[in-house]
Formats: sequence, structure tokens, C-alpha cells
Amino acid sequence: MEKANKKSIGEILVDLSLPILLVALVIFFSIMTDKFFTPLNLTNILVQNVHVAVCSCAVMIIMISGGCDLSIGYQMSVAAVLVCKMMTVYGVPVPVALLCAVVLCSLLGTFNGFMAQKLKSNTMIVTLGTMAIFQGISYLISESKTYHNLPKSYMFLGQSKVFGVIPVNVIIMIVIVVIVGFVMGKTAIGRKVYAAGDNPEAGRLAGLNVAKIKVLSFTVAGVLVGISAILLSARSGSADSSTGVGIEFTGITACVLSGVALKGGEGTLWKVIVAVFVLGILANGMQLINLGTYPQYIAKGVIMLVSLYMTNKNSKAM
Amino acid sequence: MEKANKKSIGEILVDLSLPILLVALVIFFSIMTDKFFTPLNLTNILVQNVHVAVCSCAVMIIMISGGCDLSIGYQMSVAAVLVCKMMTVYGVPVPVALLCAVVLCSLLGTFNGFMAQKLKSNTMIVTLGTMAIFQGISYLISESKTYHNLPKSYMFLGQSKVFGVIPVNVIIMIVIVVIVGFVMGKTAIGRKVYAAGDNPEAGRLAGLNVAKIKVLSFTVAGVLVGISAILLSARSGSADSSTGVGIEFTGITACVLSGVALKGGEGTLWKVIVAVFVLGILANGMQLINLGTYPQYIAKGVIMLVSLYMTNKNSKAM
Amino acid sequence: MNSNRNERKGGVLTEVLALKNITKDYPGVKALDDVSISFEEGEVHALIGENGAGKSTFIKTISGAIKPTSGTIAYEGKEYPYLEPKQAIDMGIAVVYQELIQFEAMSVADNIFMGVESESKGLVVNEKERCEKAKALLAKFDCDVNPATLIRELSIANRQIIELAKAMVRNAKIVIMDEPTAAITVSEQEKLYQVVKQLKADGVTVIYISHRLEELFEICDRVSVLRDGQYVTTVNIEDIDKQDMIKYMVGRELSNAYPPKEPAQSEVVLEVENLSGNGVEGINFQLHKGEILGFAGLVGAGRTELMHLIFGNAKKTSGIIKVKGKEVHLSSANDGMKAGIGLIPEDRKFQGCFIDKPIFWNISISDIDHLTKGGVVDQKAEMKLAEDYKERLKIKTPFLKQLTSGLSGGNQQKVVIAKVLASNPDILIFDEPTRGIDIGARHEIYLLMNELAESGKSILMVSSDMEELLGMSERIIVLHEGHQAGEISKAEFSQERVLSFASGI
Amino acid sequence: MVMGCGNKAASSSAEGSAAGTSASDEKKSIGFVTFGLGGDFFQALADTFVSKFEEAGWDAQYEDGQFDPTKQIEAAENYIAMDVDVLVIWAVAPEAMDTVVQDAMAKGIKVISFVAELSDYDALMVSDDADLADCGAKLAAQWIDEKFADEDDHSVPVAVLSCRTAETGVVQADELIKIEEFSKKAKFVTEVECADENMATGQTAMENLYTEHPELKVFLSAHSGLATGVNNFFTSASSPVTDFADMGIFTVNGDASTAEIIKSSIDDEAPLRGMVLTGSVDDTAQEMLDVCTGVMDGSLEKGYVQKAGTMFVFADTVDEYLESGTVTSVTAEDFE
Ligand SMILES: Nc1ncnc2c1ncn2[C@@H]1O[C@H](COP(=O)(O)OP(=O)(O)OP(=O)(O)O)[C@@H](O)[C@H]1O
Ligand SMILES: Nc1ncnc2c1ncn2[C@@H]1O[C@H](COP(=O)(O)OP(=O)(O)OP(=O)(O)O)[C@@H](O)[C@H]1O
Ligand SMILES: [Mg+2]
Ligand SMILES: [Mg+2]
Repeated sequence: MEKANKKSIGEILVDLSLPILLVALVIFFSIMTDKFFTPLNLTNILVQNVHVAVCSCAVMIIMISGGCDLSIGYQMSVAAVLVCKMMTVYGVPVPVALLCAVVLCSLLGTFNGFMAQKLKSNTMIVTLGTMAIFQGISYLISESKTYHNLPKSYMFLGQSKVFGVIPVNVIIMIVIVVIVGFVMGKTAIGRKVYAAGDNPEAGRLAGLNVAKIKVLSFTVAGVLVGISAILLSARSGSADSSTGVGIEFTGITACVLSGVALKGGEGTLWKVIVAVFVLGILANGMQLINLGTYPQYIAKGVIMLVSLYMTNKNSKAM
Repeated sequence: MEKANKKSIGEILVDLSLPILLVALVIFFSIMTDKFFTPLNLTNILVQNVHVAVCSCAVMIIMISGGCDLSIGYQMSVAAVLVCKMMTVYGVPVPVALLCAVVLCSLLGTFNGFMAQKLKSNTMIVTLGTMAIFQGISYLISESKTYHNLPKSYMFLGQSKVFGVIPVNVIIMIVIVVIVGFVMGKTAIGRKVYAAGDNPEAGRLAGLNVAKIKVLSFTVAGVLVGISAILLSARSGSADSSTGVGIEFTGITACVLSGVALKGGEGTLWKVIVAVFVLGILANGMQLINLGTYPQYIAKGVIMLVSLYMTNKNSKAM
Repeated sequence: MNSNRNERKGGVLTEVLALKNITKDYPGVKALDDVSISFEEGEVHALIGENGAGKSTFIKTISGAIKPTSGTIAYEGKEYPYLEPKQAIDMGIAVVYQELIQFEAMSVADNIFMGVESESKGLVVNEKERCEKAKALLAKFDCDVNPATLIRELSIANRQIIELAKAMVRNAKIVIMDEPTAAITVSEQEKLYQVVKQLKADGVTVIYISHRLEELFEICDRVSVLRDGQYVTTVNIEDIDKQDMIKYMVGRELSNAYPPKEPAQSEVVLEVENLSGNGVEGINFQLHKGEILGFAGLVGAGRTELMHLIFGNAKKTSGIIKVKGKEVHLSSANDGMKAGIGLIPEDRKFQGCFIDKPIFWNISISDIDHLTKGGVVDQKAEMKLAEDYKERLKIKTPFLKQLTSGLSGGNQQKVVIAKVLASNPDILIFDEPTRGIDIGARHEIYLLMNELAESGKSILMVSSDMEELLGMSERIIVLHEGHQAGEISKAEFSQERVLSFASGI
Repeated sequence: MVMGCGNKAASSSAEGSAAGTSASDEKKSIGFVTFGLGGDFFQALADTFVSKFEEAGWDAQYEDGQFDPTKQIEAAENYIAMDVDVLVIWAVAPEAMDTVVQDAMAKGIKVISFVAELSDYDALMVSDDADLADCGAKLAAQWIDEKFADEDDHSVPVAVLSCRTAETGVVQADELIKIEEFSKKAKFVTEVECADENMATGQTAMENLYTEHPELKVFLSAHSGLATGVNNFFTSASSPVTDFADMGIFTVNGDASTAEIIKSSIDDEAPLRGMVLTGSVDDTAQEMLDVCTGVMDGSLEKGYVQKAGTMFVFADTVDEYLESGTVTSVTAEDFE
């Protein structure tokens, strides 16, 4: 029976379908334009997707716990405008502001998780409701204004490079990804999140506090969303109510492409991150080869379908 | 024994929670402004939600069959711009154009369903891909132009009134809702759609051609989306690539508020339609009482949560 | 109520658990009606009763899966109105549920150790140590499943064993098993008995629910009987025989367990030649009109796979299937139905029924096309059909609009059978047809099978219940690791012969 | 009107005018269907509109058009149901509003067409999309030709960041890419099509653009979000460029925070150097009030056209703009 432990070549290929797709895209774009495979552009791709990657970690945790959060984009928006307003208008010190962003988002996340439990409802529809609420709050805070002139030390997080080569935000991303990967993959609490998402009833009967685990997943995801809001606004050196909006879609897309199950209980972080960069490289490469906006949409859709095809080649029909 | 057949008062209240919410909103807005409960405004509310209601029928069918279609908005967009371009630029006769819209959308729908089966993937993520494709196609067709000066007979569908009182499009909507309600509720094929969504595996073993049923659900939904595109463009007398975009969210919201299960196999049409009008009345009433834009977002979110609370009061925690 | 007797007997020194006056109401049903039973330390206490008698409800009350409407639970002297699952676990109560409630997408090891405190103390999960522990546990049942395998890749039998291992891991003081032997074969059953005896020797109380009355004599000390949600009696196993048990359960005596049947006709309805695919290879047999053909094999022998292959629900790689002399090419279950084959799947929850739909809905769905007038479902005809099967199969339910999920396990199985019968196939495949069905209803199903066979239908029956297989079949084909190991005719029937083929000797 | 609803139209128009006369003694009411909100300019205009009209004794309110023609139609219909006296529409897709405008007029409601020209109106306050982009291009051209006076003709590389998902964006982008027609020195290099108008999108697009065309000096956009994104790219700590003396970014429709950046560009702290706007928020709202009053008391004929001025905000005028919210010292004529 040990054979079951070893994977067949087919399964390995399916497992590696996303990296293969990534490499294929890199090769394709490198052939199409010599501007693609340059240190500068590769750094660009990294930097452009830092906040997406961090956000996708949040999306993944929530999805594994059996939920789905559509309000993440507006959580980011609320955090970004609030923090930038605090710093520029009220002169709040940077560390306090950072803390505020993270705490605020973790509260918003907890609110989502808590409401879903209280309302005994699907998280997707609950967060569709809270999304509208957060959207209103974000505009009420920002009054449709853009906040510029953020403190240097704040922008440092999003713009500076260590040794002049490695961007700080990329390092932050790597640290976060490693921590999240470790917690979800190796620790008991990570395992419980998978269990709560896989079969809540079984979890309950095994003595897990499923409700608590689910709410906690939202809380932790909120922390990541807060960090993501900081990274994004620090990179652009400004924030308005559109900051981060729609990012949950990119996150969900990356998660599902990488095989995170919509019904919960399944998902692997490294694949999610690879999927984020597949999408990122695609967007970057298409601009570099100067594809028009309209064909870009089509190309993106096709690539998504291709990737689904590769990932699911060996699986059973649903 | 039969007593258990009767529903308890609690259950009836839960069943009626949406109509109760609807009546509550009507009363509230009628008190707040005397402009609300006028024949003109009530007609407005009806007319403004005709295309949403038809679309929600499509969303419901797909959700009952166990799927979820995020590309509906762009299907509408493609159909609307194509048809309006055909009529205005190439002078195609109206009946032909109408047929084209319906056939086109049913093809796009079928494509979605077929891809989901072929790719053995979740329909939500497949349609996230096809959405991007349709978006690209729509812009390629329209080149971001607005088509107007549509033929009179076309606009008749969206703008004229029978006996000067009852809008034609409202009649069309009622006919469609009745037909869809009948097919889903009373016929064998409707029953099979529920079965395919509820438990595809058991359905297959019971001899149902589940794959065919699922694809067919998308096809039929496509027909409804096509009609919806016609109704919307006929009402506004114009079409551009933004026509219909985002409507799937309203549709999904209405469906889920009314208790259509995201996992498939459950849903009642009349409740979906009531939910559509709850959302519609809310949007209309908030403008009439001159609520600011941002508080409107918040109010909408809160009402959604309230409605979830009412619907799920007696159900088990998830 | 005769709860005094319990207390007098068990209360002497070592009563560990007592349920007092437990009542549980569901809409339309009283699943438990003022039931009091007490359990002693180190005893194996059987709980028997017909399908729907309330056994599972009773043990779910103990484990905290549900809250009783009224009554109390006394554990080690303290009384509780209800328990939370976590609380029950902490008290040392471990449960093997009748329905397999498992983490489908997680590994065997994760399933076994989930929620076990000692395992989650450290921050990091020690995968290797876990796997070894899991292996050791599974070895007790002679099960060599790799602990890293995902649950959803296992057969029902193996999943059942995983549940047993899960109950062992916590070193519980009370182990409850709800029909643990329903889905496993003789050899695993033996292992299970040994495990139960070991537990007993360790002073663990075992609450054991089973419809296989014979096995109770082997392992149990006392038997409590429930009927229609009410407590009937508790007796020492020495003081009772099988007939009495049935009488307590059903309220009347049952005649011969395996009713006689007319022999099959000579006409061949199904011919399988050299069939391979879906994990089985080189299968050859003929099925005659009016015959009940049994299939035996150990867990994982591929019986279910073969049945799905014949039904068209899996792809064959080579070989020929002939129905009534004509070769058929089946590429889907739909084709199978069209060719006149019907399948009652072994996994009722995922494959058998639409659990969230009403009973009548389930029964009519496979024949829905014939229940229509011009495409519109004829609700009268539909209800009549459902009513017929409710009567015929004695489905115990207050009303046919009840959701299937609210039925007891055995009654759900009956709904699945009714669903397939409703489509009126000529060849019926019964895969573990009596899994979880009580002895009375089992008898009804046997009668039904005979009646079907005598009316000209033919039956393929897969069962892990050796006695049933020997009692019902006219011939038995034995599979071993996907191959046809042998065929046994009625005259040569014996348990030993089947087992020797099945284990490949 | 063409799509009139038979006798119903006549009767309701009678109702409408009756209501109109009776209302004239009381407060007059006005509804404004905005282009969209989100963005300081749109929001400020909507707010100022309400306060100006309320000061003048009107009942005024606005509704978010959400950049969506369908939403705009619904908002207009609701205003008709509310029996407003005047309806102001800033249409996303003017043609889409045909029917509802006819409806409103049939009911005796005055319709003011704002910025985008409706097919029918009582008064039009116009500022042509193409014109505005034209002015933007001219502002940029002037700067280029001054700054690079010594360079060869058509040697200064210029890029355009566009968002072609709405008609306005298409029209304005088409105008901006004609920069070589306005400037002797400018050389149009490339257009980058962005999927939306957000800052983050502009920054990302610029990062990618820079790897390909590090030589670019001037950037034009019809969307202040994109332009700000480009500016953010250059002013960020990791920017490859630190000296902005010979760089310029020009945009259409910015707001006060854009002006702040423009102010800092005087000392070459930022490359975002100029923007063009349709009049100041305050002036525009005042003009609206004047036009509406005129339309109501009949002093303005049906079909009156009010040309909106264009404001040029750049080094010379940014202080004026920041102080007064308007720019009068420089007008379109200065750029002829
Ligand atoms: N969730 C539920 N909702 C409604 N009724 C229920 C529910 N669960 C159980 N019942 C009813 O309670 C009664 C007892 O069911 P239970 O599952 O305890 O029977 P059982 O003795 O375990 O039967 P079996 O041998 O078939 O497993 C049955 O009549 C059943 O229909
Ligand atoms: N979903 C699955 N994925 C992978 N392997 C499977 C799956 N289902 C069954 N198998 C494997 O196929 C083989 C035969 O299956 P199965 O155990 O169902 O046969 P069986 O003879 O019907 O036994 P039983 O019915 O007693 O479980 C086993 O080795 C089993 O592990
Ligand atoms: Mg049971
Ligand atoms: Mg089997």
C-alpha cells in the first residue's frame, strides 16, 4: 500500500501545472520582448504583486476555513484612507498609524466572521452586505479626497530597497508568506482551520470550537488585509477610497486557480502565491508587448481557462 | 400525522420574511415622503427592475443546478452592443436582431456550462475566466461607443405601455416569471435541475444525464439573459459596453437573500422576485428620501444583514 | 418504565453513566420517549431496536451531538441537562457514528488525531510520529492503509475502520459504536471483537449498537432494547436468545430468516465476458432470469467497482456486456438505466439519496419522466407511488414530505431502494442492500428480493454479510483483488469456501 | 415627442405643469444626476451644487450616477416621480438618456444638459470632452516647447495613459495622442491602455512602461487618477529618476490634492505640472444656479447654450487656484 504515498507522474504534472504555466509565460514574454526578462522588470513584477500576495494569503485562510470574503477590498480601502488621513491631517505618528490599520482590519474581519456565525448565513452573502457598509464608511472617512504627502518613514515600507537591490516590501511579503505557510501547514491550529472548513459537523463532534476557529480565521485574515493596505498605500505614497477595491477578486481567482476548494478545507499556500504571480506576469507582460486593453481581457480569460484545464486534467468530473 | 405537514407559525414567518421586509420598506418610505406611494413612482420601481428580475430568474436556474455564473453581466453587454450595432450600423431588421440577442446569449451560456464540464471545474471560476473574455469581446464590438437611435419597434419593448398604463416590459417580465416558475416548480425537467444541483452523484446513479442538465441550465439561463439584455437596451434606447455589467451581483444577492442555496438544489422563484423588489424599492426609496450616497451604501448593507437575519432565524447554524 | 431494575443491578458499585428520562422530540416524531438506561464500568452493553427505534438518537445524546428535549445525563455522579461534544470528549466518551462524519479532504492521520489534546499541545504537528501511531492503531484492525491517504480516496469499509481507530486513540472511558460492523467483512469483524474484548478488559465501558444479533452473543454482557423511542427492557445476555431479542424489538415473532425462493429460469439476461476496467479484470459470468447472484470478497476486492462497471457508471477497458443476448455499450449510468439495469449504491449519503429533499421526491426522481402529464409532474401519481413504496418497504415516517435527512439510517436505506425500484429495471444490483437495516426490515427486503426475482427480475447482490449472502444467493462469485477467484454453486455453499477464495488461497 | 405614450403623455404633462405652477409660489426643486462620485472634484461639485441652490431657496439634491447609464436613467426617472422642477444631467452616455429626457420634458420639467450634450435640453452647459483634452494637450505643448526650446523638432518623447472603457476616455485619449500637432518638439511614443482610472493602476502601468521606455519625458492622461499614479511612481523612494526638472505630467480633471502636487512641481519636487478643468466648482455651481433661474423665469430661451470656461492650473496659476478655487488670469485664448 506504500504505493499510494508516491505520486504518479500525471499527478506530479498536475501539481506542477501552475509553475509550468508560469515558466511558459516567462519564456513567451521573454521571446516577445527583450524588455521583459530584465532585473528591473522582474523587480517590478515582484513589487507590483506584494500586496496582492499578502491579500491572497488572507483570502486563502478564509477559504480554507470554509468562508469567502468579498469585503476585503473595501476593508483595505477603509484602512488605507483612515490611516493616511490620520497621518496627514491629524499628524498621528507612523507606528501608531500602522497599528491602527492592522487592528482596524482585524476588527472588520472579526465583524464579518461574527456576523456570519450570528446570522447563520453563508459568509459570501454576509460579506456582500458588509462590503456595502465598509464602502460607505470608506467614503465617509475620505470625503472622496486623496491623501498625499505621507511621512517618509511610512513610504519607506513600500518604496525603499535593502542594499539598494531588494525591495523592503518584497521582504515583508516573503516573511508573511513563510509565516502563513508554516502556520497553515505545520501547526495544530492550521490543521484545525482545515478541519473546520472541511466538515464543520465532524469538527464539532471532534470537540473543536468550530465557530471560534471560523471567526478567528477572519480575524487573522483581517490582520493580513491591514498589512496589505499599508503596503499598497506606502508604495503609491497616497490613498483614496479606491485603494485596494477589487483585490478580493484577484485573490479569489489566484486561490481557485491554485486549487483552493470553494467549499473549504483544501488549499496550498505556495500554489496560491505562484498563481498570484502567474496573473501578475500576465498583466505585466501584456502591457510590455503592448496588447490593447480589449485583447488583454480576452487573453486573461483564456489563460485562466487553460490553467484550469491543466490543474484539473486528471480529476473527476464534478 | 398530517399535523406535521402544516408549518409552524415560526416557519411561516421565516417563509414570509421577505414579503414582510418589503411591506415594511414600503410603509417606511411612504411615511418618509409622499412622493413614494404614487402610481408614477410605483411604475418606476417596476420598470426599473424588469431586467433585474428576468436576470435573476437566470441566476436562480443556474444556482439551483449547482452552478454560479459571474459572466452574466458581460453576456448582456455583448448581446446589447452587438444587437444595437447590428440595427443601427448595419440596419438589420428588428426581429432578426432580437433573435440574434437571444441565440447569442444562449450560446454564450452554453459555452460556460460546457467549459465547466470539460474543465471539470467549479462554474464560478470558469465564468470568472469567460467573464474576462466576454468583456474583451464586448469592447471589441463596441469600441467603447454608445449605440443609440434604435428602431422605434425595438424601443417599444422597453418603453411603451398597454392601455397607457401597464408597461409592456412589465408584462413581458410577468410572463417570463410565470413560465420559469412553472417549469422549475411543476415539470419533470425542473425537478431534474433541482436533483442535479442537490446531489450530482446521486443524480447520475439515478440515471439522470447530469452533465446535460447542467449545461442545459446554462443554455436556458442564457436565453433569459438575452431577453434581459433586450429589455434593458430597449428601455434606455441605447447600449454600450457597460450595459448590464454587474447585474449578476444583484441577481446573486437577490437569490441568496431569498434562500437559494449556493451549493445548489434549493430555491423558490417567487421569493427571488420579492428579493429583487426589496433591493429595488430600497434603491428607489433612498433616493426619494434624499439619503446621501455613502449612507445609502451603509443602509443597503444593513438591510441585507437584517434580511439574512430574518430568513435564517430558525435555521441551524452552519 | 422499569428503570429501577437497572439501578438495582448496576448501581451496586460501578455505574459510570446513566441517562434518566431522556425525551427527544423532532417535528412530528418522538425519537426518544422517557428513556432511562444506565451503564456499568467495564461492561459491553448492546443497544438494539428496529430502524428508527431511537438508538442513534440515544447515543448522540450521550456524545453531545444533540440536546435532549428533557431528561438528564448522570456521569460519575454529576448530573447534566445536556452535554457539549467537547465536554463529552473531555469526560472520556468516544463515539463511532453510524453515518461517517469525516474530514473528506484530509488525511487518515488528521482524521484520527483531530481534536486530540495531547496531539495539539505542541505548536508544530509531528507528522512522522502521528503516522506511526496511526499505523499502529490501524494494525489492530489489520488495515494497511497509508495514514497519509486522503479519506475521500478510501472505500466505505476502510473509512469505517478509520472511525474505529479514531475512537481508540483517545483512551476513552466509554466507547460508543453505532453499527460498526455494518460495512465491514468477516475478517475485520473478528478484529473488532478482539478490540472490544481488550477494551473491556481494560475497564472501558462499550456501548454497542448492531443489527447483527448473532455477534452480540459473542461480545456483549447486557442488552437494552428500544422500540418506537421507548425503553423496553435490559437483560443479561445469558438470559436471552435471538428469538426473544426479536420479540422485544419487533413486538412479535419472525419466521425463517431467509425465505425460500423459486429457482431461477434458464434464460440468460446478462452476460459478462472477460470484462476489465475500473480496477477489475477478466470477469466472466452469466445471470439468469429470476436469479439472485451473490458477490463475495474482502474489503477492497473490487465488488463495488465491478457493479459500477456493469451499470455503465465507469469505463470498461475491454470485454463484452450483453443484456438479453444483445451487446450493450454503456458509457453512463443513464445508459445503464436505459438498458434496464438499476443500481442501489453502497454509499447512501453521497450516492444513494438526495438527503435534503423530501422522501416522496427521492422515490419519484428516477422515474420522474413517467410520472408526468405532458411534461408536468402529476403530483397525485407521484404521491401514490411514494405511498406504495412506503407501505411495501415499511418506511417509518410520519409523512412523505419529511426530509430524508430526518429519517433513521435504516429508513434512509429503504428510501434508496424504493428510488431504484420505482424505475422498474429488469436487472437489479444491490450493493450492500441491508447495510444498517434492522432484522425485521431485513426480512422484508429479503422477501422483496425473492418476489422481484420470482416476478422475472434478476438480481446481483454484493454483501459483506456472509450469512445473508449464503442465505439469499443461488450462486456466489468471489472476487479477490479485482480478479474473479471462483464461483460457488448453492450445493457447495460454505463460509470456509467463500473465505478461501476471497483471501486468494 | 416621438416616443410619447399617447394620451397619457398629454395628461401627465398637464399634471406636471399644474404642479409646476403651484410649486412656483413655494420652493422650487431641482435634482442633479451626477456623472459619478468618488474623486474630490465630482464630490465637491455635487456638494457645492446643493449648498448654492439651498442658499437661493431651492430644494436641491443629487444622486450618484455611478458612471453607469442605467443607474443614471433610474435616478432621472426617480426625480421625475418626485416632480422636481428642474433636472440637471451630466450624462455618461448622453444618447442613453434620450427617452427619459423626453419623458421629463413631456411632464413640464426643465432639463439642463451639463457637460455632455443631450439630444434635447432647455439649456446646455457645455464643455466639450474633446475640447478639454485639447486644452490639456495645449498646456502640455506650451511647457514642452518652452522647456525644450533648444532640442530638435519632435524629439521630446511623450506617452499617453488612457482608459478606453468609456466613451469619454476614448474621445479624450484620441485627442491627447495628437500631441505632435500641438507641439513642435513633442514626439508621441506610445499609448498605454489601462483597465481603470485608479492611482494604483497608473503606478503599475508606469512601472512597466519605464522598463520599456526610460527615455520618456512627458506623460499625458485624461484621468487624474492615472496621472497621480505616474507621479507617485516618480516621486517614490525607489524611483529611478530623482531629477524632475525636465519631466512633465499633465492631466485633465484633477482636484485640490492634484493642485498641491502641481504646486510642489514648481521646485521640481514632482513631475505633475499641470491640469485643465471645466471651471471652478464654485463658479460652475453659480453658473448652474443662474441658468436654472433663467430657465425657470423664462429669461433664457429653450436651447440656450452656456459655454463653460476651462481652467488651466499650472505653475503660474496654481496659487490662485488653491486660494480662490478658480483661475481667471489665464484662459483658453492664451493658448490659441
Ligand atoms: N434530524 C432529525 N429530524 C427529524 N427526525 C429525526 C431526526 N433524526 C432522527 N429522527 C427521527 O428519530 C427517530 C429515531 O431515529 P434514530 O436515528 O435514532 O433511529 P435508529 O434506532 O438509530 O435507527 P437505525 O437502526 O435505522 O439507525 C426516527 O423516527 C427518525 O425519523
Ligand atoms: N474513490 C476512490 N479513490 C481511490 N481508490 C478507491 C476509491 N474507491 C475505492 N478505491 C479503491 O478501490 C479498491 C476497491 O474498492 P472497494 O473497497 O469499494 O471494493 P469492494 O469490494 O466493493 O469493497 P467494499 O464494498 O467492501 O468496500 C480498494 O483498493 C479501494 O481502496
Ligand atoms: Mg441509527
Ligand atoms: Mg463495496
